[in-house]
Amino acid sequence: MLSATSLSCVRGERHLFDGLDLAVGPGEWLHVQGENGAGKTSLLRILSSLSPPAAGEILWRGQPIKTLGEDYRREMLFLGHHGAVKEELTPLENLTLAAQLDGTSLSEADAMKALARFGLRGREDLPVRFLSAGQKRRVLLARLAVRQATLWILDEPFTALDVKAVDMLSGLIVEHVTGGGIAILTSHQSILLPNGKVLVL
Amino acid sequence: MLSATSLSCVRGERHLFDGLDLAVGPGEWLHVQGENGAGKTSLLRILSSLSPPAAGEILWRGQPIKTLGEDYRREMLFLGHHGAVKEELTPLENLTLAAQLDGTSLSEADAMKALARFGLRGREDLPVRFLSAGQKRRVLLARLAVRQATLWILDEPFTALDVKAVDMLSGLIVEHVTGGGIAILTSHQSILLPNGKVLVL
Amino acid sequence: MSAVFAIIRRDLLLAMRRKSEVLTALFFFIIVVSLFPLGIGPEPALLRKIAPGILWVAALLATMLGLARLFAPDHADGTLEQMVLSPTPLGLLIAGKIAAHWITTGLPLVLLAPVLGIQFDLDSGAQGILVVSLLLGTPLLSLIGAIGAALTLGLRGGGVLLSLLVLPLYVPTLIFGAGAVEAYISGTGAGGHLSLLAALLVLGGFFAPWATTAALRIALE
Amino acid sequence: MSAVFAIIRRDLLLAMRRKSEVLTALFFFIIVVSLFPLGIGPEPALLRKIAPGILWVAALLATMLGLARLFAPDHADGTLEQMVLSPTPLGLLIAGKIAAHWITTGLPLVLLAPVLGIQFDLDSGAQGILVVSLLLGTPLLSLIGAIGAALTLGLRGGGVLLSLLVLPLYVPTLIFGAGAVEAYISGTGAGGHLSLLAALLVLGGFFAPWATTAALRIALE
Amino acid sequence: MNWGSPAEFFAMGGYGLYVWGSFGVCALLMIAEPILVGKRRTSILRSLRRERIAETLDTQ
Amino acid sequence: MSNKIVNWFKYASPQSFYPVAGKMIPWFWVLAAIFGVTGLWISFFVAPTDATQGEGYRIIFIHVPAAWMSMFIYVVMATWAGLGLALNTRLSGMMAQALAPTGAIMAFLSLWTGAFWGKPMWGAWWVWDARLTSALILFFLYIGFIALQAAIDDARRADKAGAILALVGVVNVPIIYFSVKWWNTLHQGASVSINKAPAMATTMLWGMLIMALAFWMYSIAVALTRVRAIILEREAHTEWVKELSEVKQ
Ligand code: HEM
Ligand SMILES: Nc1ncnc2c1ncn2[C@@H]1O[C@H](COP(=O)(O)OP(=O)(O)OP(=O)(O)O)[C@@H](O)[C@H]1O
Ligand SMILES: Nc1ncnc2c1ncn2[C@@H]1O[C@H](COP(=O)(O)OP(=O)(O)OP(=O)(O)O)[C@@H](O)[C@H]1O
Ligand SMILES: [Mg+2]
Ligand SMILES: [Mg+2]
Repeated sequence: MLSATSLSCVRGERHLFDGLDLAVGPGEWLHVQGENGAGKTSLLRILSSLSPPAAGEILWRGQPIKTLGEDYRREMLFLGHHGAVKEELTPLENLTLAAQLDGTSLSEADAMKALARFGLRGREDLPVRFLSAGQKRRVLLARLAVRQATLWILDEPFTALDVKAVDMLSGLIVEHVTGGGIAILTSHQSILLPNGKVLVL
Repeated sequence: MLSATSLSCVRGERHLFDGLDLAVGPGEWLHVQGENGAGKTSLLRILSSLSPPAAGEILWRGQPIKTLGEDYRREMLFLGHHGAVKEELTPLENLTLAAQLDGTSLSEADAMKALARFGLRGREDLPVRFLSAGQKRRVLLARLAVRQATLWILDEPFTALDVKAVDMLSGLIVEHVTGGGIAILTSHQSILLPNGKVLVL
Repeated sequence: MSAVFAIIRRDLLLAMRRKSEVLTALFFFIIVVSLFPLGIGPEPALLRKIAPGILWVAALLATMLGLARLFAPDHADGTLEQMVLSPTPLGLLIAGKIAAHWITTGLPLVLLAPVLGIQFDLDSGAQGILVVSLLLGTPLLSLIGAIGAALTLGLRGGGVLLSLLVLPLYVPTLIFGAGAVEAYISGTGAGGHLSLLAALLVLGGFFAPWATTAALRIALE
Repeated sequence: MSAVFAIIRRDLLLAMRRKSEVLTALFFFIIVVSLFPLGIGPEPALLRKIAPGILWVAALLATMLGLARLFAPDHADGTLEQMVLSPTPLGLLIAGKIAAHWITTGLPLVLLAPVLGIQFDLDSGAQGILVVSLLLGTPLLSLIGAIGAALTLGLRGGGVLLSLLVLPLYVPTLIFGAGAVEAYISGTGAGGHLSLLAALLVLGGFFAPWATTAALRIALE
Repeated sequence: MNWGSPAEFFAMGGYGLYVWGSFGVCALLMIAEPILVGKRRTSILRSLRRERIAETLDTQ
Repeated sequence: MSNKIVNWFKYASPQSFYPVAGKMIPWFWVLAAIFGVTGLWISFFVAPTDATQGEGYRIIFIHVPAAWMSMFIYVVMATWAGLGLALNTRLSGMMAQALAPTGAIMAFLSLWTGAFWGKPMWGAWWVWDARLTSALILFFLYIGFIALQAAIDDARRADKAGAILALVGVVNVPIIYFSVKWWNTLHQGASVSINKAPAMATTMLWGMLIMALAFWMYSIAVALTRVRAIILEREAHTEWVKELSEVKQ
């Protein structure tokens, strides 16, 4: 259960939003919409505790995330505009090392399975810099399949993906949400998934 | 009139495509489609003379682009994944300097008009690094409005744009094509514009 | 804790993958050291006199060159964000990254220094002191450098700004490091210098990761 | 031709926007020069002897540090692609970029060198020769450096690889540059060294932009 | 009183260049700094006033 | 007790500090002028000619105050920076930022006047003496602080990053000072060093102290003026700034 009360965000002298309230419970997902520059990315970074809000508070299971710290971060997964994917490493190495950073470990077989699921079979050992734009995104999204987290915060996850990959990712999100997870995402396209809430900035 | 005969492209040991023929005439546009990693970006870079094809030839108005050199480049505009936009400069500076690099000059009033058209009014003097993902793309696209070129080669121009911006860009492309221009673009969404050809990789 | 080793392993793997990186830091060291006889002239007595200073300054510059790339690639591709959001405390991860930086840039210098010392006609005792002083000093350079790298992260012209911030802070390390070798050569004994260097290392080992972490959090806000 | 001035203007504008960039290259020069006495010791006679070598090596390193950023930002954000695709011949644009690089890094060094010469107690005649040698030498450093920057563009660990490529090519410049000042001090006259430096500059001015252009085309393919 | 004449005062016993070089630069900086700070203040005040006027025009 | 804390925080807000600073500034200028004129009068007309250095020694009357201020301001700056990090008050960062240029100028003046003193006394503009070297490094630290803040556009981030640098620097300044001192004494190379002030005549001492007070008042006055400008720049879009009489006119 993630909730926020009277959040506000200021960039330069521009107030992107003020007094924003939101609440997303288990089994629900939130679609953050808005024009270019409305403040979607800024909101997601605030919700993930990367940057502090100008005002307001964010609660996770009723407790402020500032005091929760690590306990919040362990249950949360944030994927932003940037890949967080090392161009020199192969998809396989990227995935296993990301898991180790999270303090878990991932067997090679599991990693291979996740990559195959995202259509990267045969590219497991090719350094990421040789991959196409969409394939790079897929490596990133494969983390969704292997990391156990209750709350997903995804910034434009559908960018650069082809139709097949969009379906695959939608499936993954539905699975996560119906299993009691929470997802917050931005996208300029409309997404037809059950149990969605919409927030327009 | 751009045509290519029996193009092929090899990356590593992977043949992305072989014996590809295409021809696009004035007043037409070409939608290059294909899965992630199919070779769309690679094809566009070959067509724009950035990288050489493994085999085959590309003709512009019947002459090979290799021998045309500058004459081809003057009539062609390529916008890739990267912004070609300087993060430290303001949108206004970016636009005027890009024009000067092309050997033309652009009055401040014209530049302001182009930026306003792309919804960047009020952000003309804000360094680009403060802009949102979509606003950065808009700065790039504003070049379309100011640079006179017959052939547009655009790699995923709709990425990160909101609905309004997508409409605006579509309008610009239609205008260009009906005025006798040529456009080649990639996109994972379907585009409903008149006079389109489709190439599936 | 395993996350720390994971990050060291990852950074070493990346260094190997970029192949040239480790080797070229070394070559930079060699070339800078070799430039001086070219710029100054070949008199052996003069060269022997300035050898400890030049070797140490070159080691310092070689370490410093790699600093800009300590956090920048991880920042550019978003890995740093993920590290901040990781359940493992950021300080530990940062300590791991600093350790990896030392292994890839400091350690090779320590190993190579004796060979270069021969070029300047240092005797084996002086060579030994040189190696020990570098062994104590180069980790300190990595530690202090990390603070500067974190402070300048993502800033335009960061590389040069970084050296501006870091070089003044390197002064004591340089003085005690080069001083140890010179003291040995002049017969006053290097013990004092080396123990001061060790004390500084302990101090740096405590505070630098902390300051670096704070600076990184600010850079990412 | 106007495109060349446009690119010089643009690069100077960017340098101003990044504010610190020009100043910090300068301060890097100052600090590196100041490090040597700290490593070597404060004896004025010894320092006076090695001063030309140190000043020249520091100038060389200061120029070199900025090289990695000569093409890299333009490469990363796609501007270089646009330059290759521009109707203006690439060679001209590149020459413009090299000129801008010299104005922002080489020229300030030339202007500052006399002040640092004072710290090493050089007399005014030696100062004059130092300035002239730097005035001839630093554009050469920018020209040669541009080739290296283009060759290492986009390679991992490019920064250090770059110095590996470029430093050996800098050796003649260093020898003639520092040699000119030393020759003056020792009374043999700096004329020969300086005219050799001038000859190298003419040679470099002809070939370097061409080689850089070729290297850039390869890097972008 | 140490000085017989103004000329003597300015000569500073042969150290004129050094003494006046020091005091001169010191005075120069200590005059320039407040002026620059004052400029900074007036420029921010000017832009604040301009904004105010723009705002009142907007609301009219 | 709690009353006092409330008061303290009241003045720690830019809004209430702005007018207070405005009222204090003229007084500091007046004090600076009084001490400056007195000090200069003592320096040139009261203090006798030095036995060994002739009239050249009069540089001491600005050299030493500048050197003192350069060190003192650094400590004050670091204190403000530390307060800013600990208490998260906006004013602290502004104060640190306002002090840095003045400190850098003082450091530069100590170098410049020292060089102009060294030339006649030692025959060289510069020697690698311990005190000179550490003064030079202090100057670099100031420049680093200013350059870092100039390179960051977000004011809050600039404050925090500058604070960390200032704190790291303040830990290092004594280490640097002693290491440089030791380096120099071990080498025993410098043919000259600053000789301890030759049994300074009391008038000289008084002149120096009064000049130091003048420098002090000057620094406070300039720093306060600068901090007021910084407050206006940073708080430009708050209501209270728009309501200021100097903005309204
Ligand atoms: C560039 C050259 C110089 C620099 C950077 C410099 C720096 C300093 C500094 C930092 C101090 C304050 C130290 C303290 O209070 O402990 C100082 C004090 C002083 N300096 Fe210099 N100095 C320079 C040249 C000279 C010269 C040439 C002389 C005289 C021949 C001189 C005479 C003094 C004296 C008498 C003091 C006061 C000492 C005391 O209060 O204990 N300085 N200088
Ligand atoms: N210093 C600043 N001054 C003024 N405006 C700023 C400043 N920094 C950022 N902004 C504005 O803040 C907004 C940031 O928006 P954000 O990146 O959150 O948008 P977004 O909703 O993710 O947009 P997109 O759909 O394009 O990704 C932009 O409108 C940008 O112009
Ligand atoms: N060295 C290599 N070895 C094997 N395959 C390679 C190598 N380099 C590139 N590739 C493959 O070449 C293809 C490049 O595709 P390209 O970037 O043109 O795709 P795209 O159609 O633009 O895809 P997207 O829709 O994701 O942008 C990818 O499938 C990539 O995996
Ligand atoms: Mg966004
Ligand atoms: Mg693509």
